[in-house]
Amino acid sequence: MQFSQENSLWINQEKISKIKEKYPSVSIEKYDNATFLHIDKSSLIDFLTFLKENLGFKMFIDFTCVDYPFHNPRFQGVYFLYSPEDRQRVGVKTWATDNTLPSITSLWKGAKWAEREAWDMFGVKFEGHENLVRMFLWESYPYHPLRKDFPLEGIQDTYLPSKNLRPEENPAHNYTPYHTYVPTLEDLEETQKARMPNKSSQIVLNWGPLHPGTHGTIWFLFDMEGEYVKECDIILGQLHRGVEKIAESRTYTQFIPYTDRMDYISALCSQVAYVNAVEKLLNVEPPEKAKWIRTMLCELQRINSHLLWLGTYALDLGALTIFLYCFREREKIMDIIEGISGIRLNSSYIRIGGVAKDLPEGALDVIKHFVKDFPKKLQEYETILTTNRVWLKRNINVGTISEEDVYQYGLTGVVARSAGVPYDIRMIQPTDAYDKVDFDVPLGKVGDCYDRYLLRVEEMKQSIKIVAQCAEKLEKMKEDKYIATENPYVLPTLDEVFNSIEAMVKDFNLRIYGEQAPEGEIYLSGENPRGELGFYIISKGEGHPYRLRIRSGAFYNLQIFPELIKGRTVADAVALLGSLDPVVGETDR
Amino acid sequence: MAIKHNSGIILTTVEEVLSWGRRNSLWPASIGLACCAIEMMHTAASRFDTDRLGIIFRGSPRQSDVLIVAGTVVNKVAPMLKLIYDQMPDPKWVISMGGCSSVGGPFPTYSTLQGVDRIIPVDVYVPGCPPTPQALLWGIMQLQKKIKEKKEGKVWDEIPVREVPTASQPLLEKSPFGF
Amino acid sequence: MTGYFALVLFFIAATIVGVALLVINRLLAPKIPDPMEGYTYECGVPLYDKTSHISLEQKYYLLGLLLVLFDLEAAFVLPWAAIFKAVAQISAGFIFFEMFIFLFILILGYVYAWKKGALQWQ
Amino acid sequence: MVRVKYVERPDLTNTERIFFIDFIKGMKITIKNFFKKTITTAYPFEKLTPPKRFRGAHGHRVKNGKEPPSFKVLEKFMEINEGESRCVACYMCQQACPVPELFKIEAVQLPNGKKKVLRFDMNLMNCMYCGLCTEACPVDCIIHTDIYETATYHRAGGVAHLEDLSKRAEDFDRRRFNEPDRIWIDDEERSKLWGQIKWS
Amino acid sequence: MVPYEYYVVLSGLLMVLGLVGVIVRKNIIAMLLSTELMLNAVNIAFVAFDMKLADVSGQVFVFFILTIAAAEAAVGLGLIMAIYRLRKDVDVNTLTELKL
Amino acid sequence: MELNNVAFWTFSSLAVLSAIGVVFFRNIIYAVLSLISTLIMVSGLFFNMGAELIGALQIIIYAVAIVVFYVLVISTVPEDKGQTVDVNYMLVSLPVGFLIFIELAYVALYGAWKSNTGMFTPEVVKEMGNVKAVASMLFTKYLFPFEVASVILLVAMIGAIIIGRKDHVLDEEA
Amino acid sequence: MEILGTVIGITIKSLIFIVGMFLAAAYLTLVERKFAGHVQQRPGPLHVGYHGLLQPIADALKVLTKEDLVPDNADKFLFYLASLLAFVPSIMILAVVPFGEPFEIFGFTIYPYISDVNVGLLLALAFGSISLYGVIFAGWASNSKYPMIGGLRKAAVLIGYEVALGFAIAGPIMQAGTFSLKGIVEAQQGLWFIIPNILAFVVIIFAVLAETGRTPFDVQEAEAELVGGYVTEYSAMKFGLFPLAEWYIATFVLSAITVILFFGGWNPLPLLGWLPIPGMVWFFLKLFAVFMFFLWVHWTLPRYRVDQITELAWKVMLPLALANIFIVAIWIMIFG
Repeated sequence: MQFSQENSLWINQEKISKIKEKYPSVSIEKYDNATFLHIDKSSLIDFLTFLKENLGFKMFIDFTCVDYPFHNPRFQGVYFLYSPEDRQRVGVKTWATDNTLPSITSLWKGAKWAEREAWDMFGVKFEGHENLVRMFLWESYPYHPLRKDFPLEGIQDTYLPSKNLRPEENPAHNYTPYHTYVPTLEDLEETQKARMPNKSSQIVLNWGPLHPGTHGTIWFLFDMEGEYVKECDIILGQLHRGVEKIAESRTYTQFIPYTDRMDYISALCSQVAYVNAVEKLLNVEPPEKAKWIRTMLCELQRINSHLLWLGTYALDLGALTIFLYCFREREKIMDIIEGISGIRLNSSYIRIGGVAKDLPEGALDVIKHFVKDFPKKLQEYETILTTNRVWLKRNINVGTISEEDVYQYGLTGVVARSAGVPYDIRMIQPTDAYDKVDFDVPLGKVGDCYDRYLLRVEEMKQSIKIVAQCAEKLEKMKEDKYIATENPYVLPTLDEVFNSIEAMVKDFNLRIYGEQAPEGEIYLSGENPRGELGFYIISKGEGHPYRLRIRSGAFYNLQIFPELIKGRTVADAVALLGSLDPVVGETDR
Repeated sequence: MAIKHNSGIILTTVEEVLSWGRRNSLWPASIGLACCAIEMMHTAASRFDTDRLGIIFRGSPRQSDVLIVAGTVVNKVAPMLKLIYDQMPDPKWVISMGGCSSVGGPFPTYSTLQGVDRIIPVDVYVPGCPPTPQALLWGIMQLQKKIKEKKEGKVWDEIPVREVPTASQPLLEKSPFGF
Repeated sequence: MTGYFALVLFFIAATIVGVALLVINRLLAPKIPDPMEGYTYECGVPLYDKTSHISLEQKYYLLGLLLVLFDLEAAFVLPWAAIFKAVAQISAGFIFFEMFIFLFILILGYVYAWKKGALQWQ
Repeated sequence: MVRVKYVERPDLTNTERIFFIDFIKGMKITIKNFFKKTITTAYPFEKLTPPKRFRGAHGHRVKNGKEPPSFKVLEKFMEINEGESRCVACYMCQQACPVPELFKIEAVQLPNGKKKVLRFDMNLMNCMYCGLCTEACPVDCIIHTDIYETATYHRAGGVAHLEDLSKRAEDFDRRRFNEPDRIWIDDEERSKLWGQIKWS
Repeated sequence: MVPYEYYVVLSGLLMVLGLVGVIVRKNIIAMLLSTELMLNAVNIAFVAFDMKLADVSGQVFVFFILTIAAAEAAVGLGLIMAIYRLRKDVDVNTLTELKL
Repeated sequence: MELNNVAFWTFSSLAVLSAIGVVFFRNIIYAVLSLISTLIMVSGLFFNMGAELIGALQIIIYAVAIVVFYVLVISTVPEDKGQTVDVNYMLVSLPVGFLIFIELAYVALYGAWKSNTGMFTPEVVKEMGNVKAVASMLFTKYLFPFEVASVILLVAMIGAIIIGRKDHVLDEEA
Repeated sequence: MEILGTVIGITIKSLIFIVGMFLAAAYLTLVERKFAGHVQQRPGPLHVGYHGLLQPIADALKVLTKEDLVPDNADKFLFYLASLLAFVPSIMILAVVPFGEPFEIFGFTIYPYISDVNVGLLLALAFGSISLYGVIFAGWASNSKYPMIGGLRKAAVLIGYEVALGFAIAGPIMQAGTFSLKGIVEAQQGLWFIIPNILAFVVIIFAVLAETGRTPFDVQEAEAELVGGYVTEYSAMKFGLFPLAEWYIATFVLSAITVILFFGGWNPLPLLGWLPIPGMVWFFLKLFAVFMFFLWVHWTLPRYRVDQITELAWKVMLPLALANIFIVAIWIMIFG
């Protein structure tokens, strides 16, 4: 099975004509890597139902808004849908008249959080939403930060000087004692009460955000009866750093380090997904060697990420030693990544048009050593865990996800595959060298935590296979170019700058004005360890994106958590959360 | 905690012994916020092993001595962090790990706290994004040094500011009673 | 009797040591008040319920009940066990079947509890 | 070639269940590791040397005769003595930086028409260590050194000034300029974790 | 040796305290607690008489009293749980329906 | 022996004090705590009287199993909001209690026991051990009550389970 | 006067035992940390003193001089009482555990135990279960949700294993015919009791793990679920007493009881009786081996969910313990 044709992933002409027949008012907007249908707000629900039921677009991918301050109505809603049978995506755009849109939670439950986010960020209201509260910020926060008229650094109106400040000390050169509004505990209490207006059971337990078991800073509200969770809601935003807002004021290259810090466990995968999207937008073709390096590093990073998952998951379920064994292997991968890119964690190594530096001496030797060594270690972990009766008891039939859930919530990555849905971006839309390597996409049959555990372990095995193939291939292309500097959008390497005036001028231009991408829109995703990481970029021909929407896999995967935990214990919550494997940097962005 | 609470005059030797105990048994609250938390976990893991220095991570702030603020502190977390800091028993210290928590780092945005020292007093800043485990360990050692200096009754100003660090050389000898 | 007397003394000594540790701690420790230091810890967020002394229905009170009953059985079995060897040399069958009947009746109850699902965490 | 495959779900056999084979197997592995050598780097006494590419605290290369050709071109406009920072105040690093606030660069026009850099402060606490500034520098001036022990007691301690930067880079170049671009150089220390690696 | 009468008086005291508890407490659980006191008083009396009479039958009876106490606690508290679940209250004064 | 006296007075006074606590503590948890204390003191008294087996079992069964059960139920049922002690009943109970105490004392001291002394003189008990003495008595002379006890336990178990299960069903219906 | 002498003698001995146990427990923390470290290929405490030998002392000093916080909502009296309630019963078990036979040194007869009472085993069981109140009241007094749930979980776990433990110790008692721990050891001069009592041994291993809260059963302070479990609100020495009591003292004394019940106490290993090693050394060697076994389990296995633990206790361990009684009864009837 190969699906390498570029545009085959977007809705085809046949379906468009079907739509045209039924809805003549629909207008089509076509780009190389995205196709949008414009529809009126009044017939939106009807139209989406038609797409879902008649045309097979039953999987919800993403929803977001875009702010056009000089247009009336001001906000545009963009829906992304996917048809699993035909492997097609479609985007639907609609204008939010009177700043309201109809809620589509009746069609896709997965839209609940996305709509909350749109309310939070843009102030667009949704009619029919069950509890439209702030997603990331707190209830009494007066602004909607992703609007174009809101400044990136916020409104600094609170006097909040440093506690360490002494008269004789100058704290740092860009220090101001004024700060944006920091909530008080009362504000948080209000947020909490808004999420769960009335408790139905005995006690409401706050689980997280600063809790060792919540994998970051997710704030859970468990309405519990004894140990059993009857109702649950999740408050996100404890790591909301405004990455999407930052993207609007940074050039395409400058944004690369920020993609690291979104999903900090799989930094390289995020970079590759982002850079691929930008390259498609700018029409840059990276050299072959860069593609192979990217694939190899991506897979190493995937192993790295899954190892962290395995370690913390085992730690959550009490197997303390596995945690440290996994970290031992992670250290090796960190060593490799540090040696190649220079930083252990947030490597910012991928560049538009290639990679930042060539592979150093000895890198392939080390990687080969790792490839040889790692399966043995993995086998050890499997011996301790896979058939351990405690492990089986804790995992089997916990948090079972059905195929319908996958489509309803837009689950991706391992979570979707555990339910038997073969949704893997590496397979349906291969980028880089994924169409040239040989690997299996493991699928689960039941969809419980145990399946997800097995799947991740199997994925590690497949990844190590890919790494081996890449290393072998890269061995043969030692002398090749690693970045396509001949392209006008690609920054020249240092050597070129030192030696030629043209390169220096190009460097100056690109640094100062940014890569001035042609006007257009693109939605491109990559297979992150945590699911589909999609980048929806709107370019208005400037050096920075007009709007950059990040479709985060973990965000949507986490959304099913309240549904699955109902009627289960807190102990299961740990297992379930671990197996969904969210990373807060990505969910909150 | 900056050196503003000098808890009276006790016998110097006693104070010295207590200070030795405190600096050799720093239990951090395991509160990870973002990327730095991963490196913090790596510091605790086998390769760098904070347990060597008597550092074990505790889940509850009630039992911890040092708060390692690892990661971006956004405005929403700030009151929580303040609460956790208050809930820790004295004597307590704060290490601000990484640029984000020290000064806001690369996120000068509407939602990020521009430096955790606006909420709680910070003892040691560890720059880096994220700092490597070795950098964090160095930070912890700086804190140990500070506790030692404090025992000697030195006020904060007198604690020497380090020279510009250049080469990092391994220490040659181990002191038998910890450092 | 002195054996138990020693136990009591040991108990007193242990208590004194325990209390002494707590007192020493109170004497040695610094006492620096912080504004929210007594706030109940719940991952650093405001409490939803201000107190947890409210009805918390843990569903294993039925198990607590079985504990009472089975512990009592154990209380009967233990003295039996203590004389078993001595009596077994005289009349093995008698003492064996005595307990056999006793346990059998209770195993009936155990099976009943199992069947009714009382052994499960409901 | 991409294929789809379903994973096997292994289960415990009854023998394993009765004789606790699963526990015993696991415990065998832990005890095996108990007798293995530790992989720990006893940090203040032993240190891992970061690879040459490591992106630590910044440094400013000084004018020492090893400048690239582009510096020769730009040098004409600058007043730079031997042993001073190569910075030509082109502001490229600040332009390239995603967090431009962290730079504070001031240069003045001297009476002789040449420029001199008076101030080059970097607040390294704001820095992401992404390496974009070093890639933007046209004169091979600003670099990343291998210094990571930068913890301070002050917020202001994170700010590196021109002299600090030069000092660091000088020291770094003295130690590691001629080193090959290898993945790491302290094979001995790393072999604790890695074991013996066959280098090609 | 302590005269057995002392033990009997102690037993009586505990018995009376238990009785007072049953009368005055309004919380059913507290009433059951007081019942336990009364049972203990009986135990003490049994063992005290044993001591006097140089017999161990009394101690055997303590076994049976333990049995009864356990059964009482089991069923009594089971009933309390049942009542509580139905009425969300365990104050005797409000449970008047039981009187018919 | 002097020790016995000291032990008796200590244990008994503590037992009575804690018993008063059981009756009058407003907070039910403190009442339970006092009950535990009473039970342990009573167990001490048992040891003082030489009834070792009963003393140990008193702790295991009474002070642990039964009281833990109470604690579990208490944590399920919320704290009592109303007044703990009814003053009117209090006035009634004190004379009644006093009368009953007098009666008990009278009966106990002057006539309730006229039975024969048993065979287990302190010497015999010392020789074979309290445990074996009690056990042999239990498993020979009191064999039938022993087996009946098992039936009582069975009935209690079944009854409690039925009550427990039934209200569970009711709960679901509600 | 004679009594006063005895009192002083016993008190001094008790204090020696308690302080010794304290030091032992402190150093057992080091043993555990070293063991855990090496299992995970790291050295454990290394720099504080020679190979971390001063680490427990540093920890103790630190814990002893931390601020003593009591949450506003907490029930202050119970809050302090709970830590004592956890600690005192745990260490009380030590009083009934004999560590060897009396031996003579410089003309004094030294009894390496506080008291050898007729119902020693029952008392050990009783003290072991009373320490449960420490946990429950800690949970209740904190008036916080994590400790509350943790305390109730611990109660549930102990409820299950209490019964199994009660039935399991019946086997060795049947063979020895006494509750006295010393008597049980003396009855094992020949064959150790592990032989017919293998099922009881399995049950007791599980029960000890449950009672001391080690990994397959450490639900009450599962860090990922309940932060610190019932100790979440405890700080300073009040906190220090809990792990000391539960993890170290209780594990230590329960290991001792396991050794006494199944491995012949201070009797030498079979076939090694000729070695000139005193009984106490044998005892401590076995004790240490059992203790290390518990650590080993702790650092390997994942943890059960609390309902699975109770189910395991009631549905597997209880039948096993009952079966053990029958097996031992038949064994005795056949072999005498």
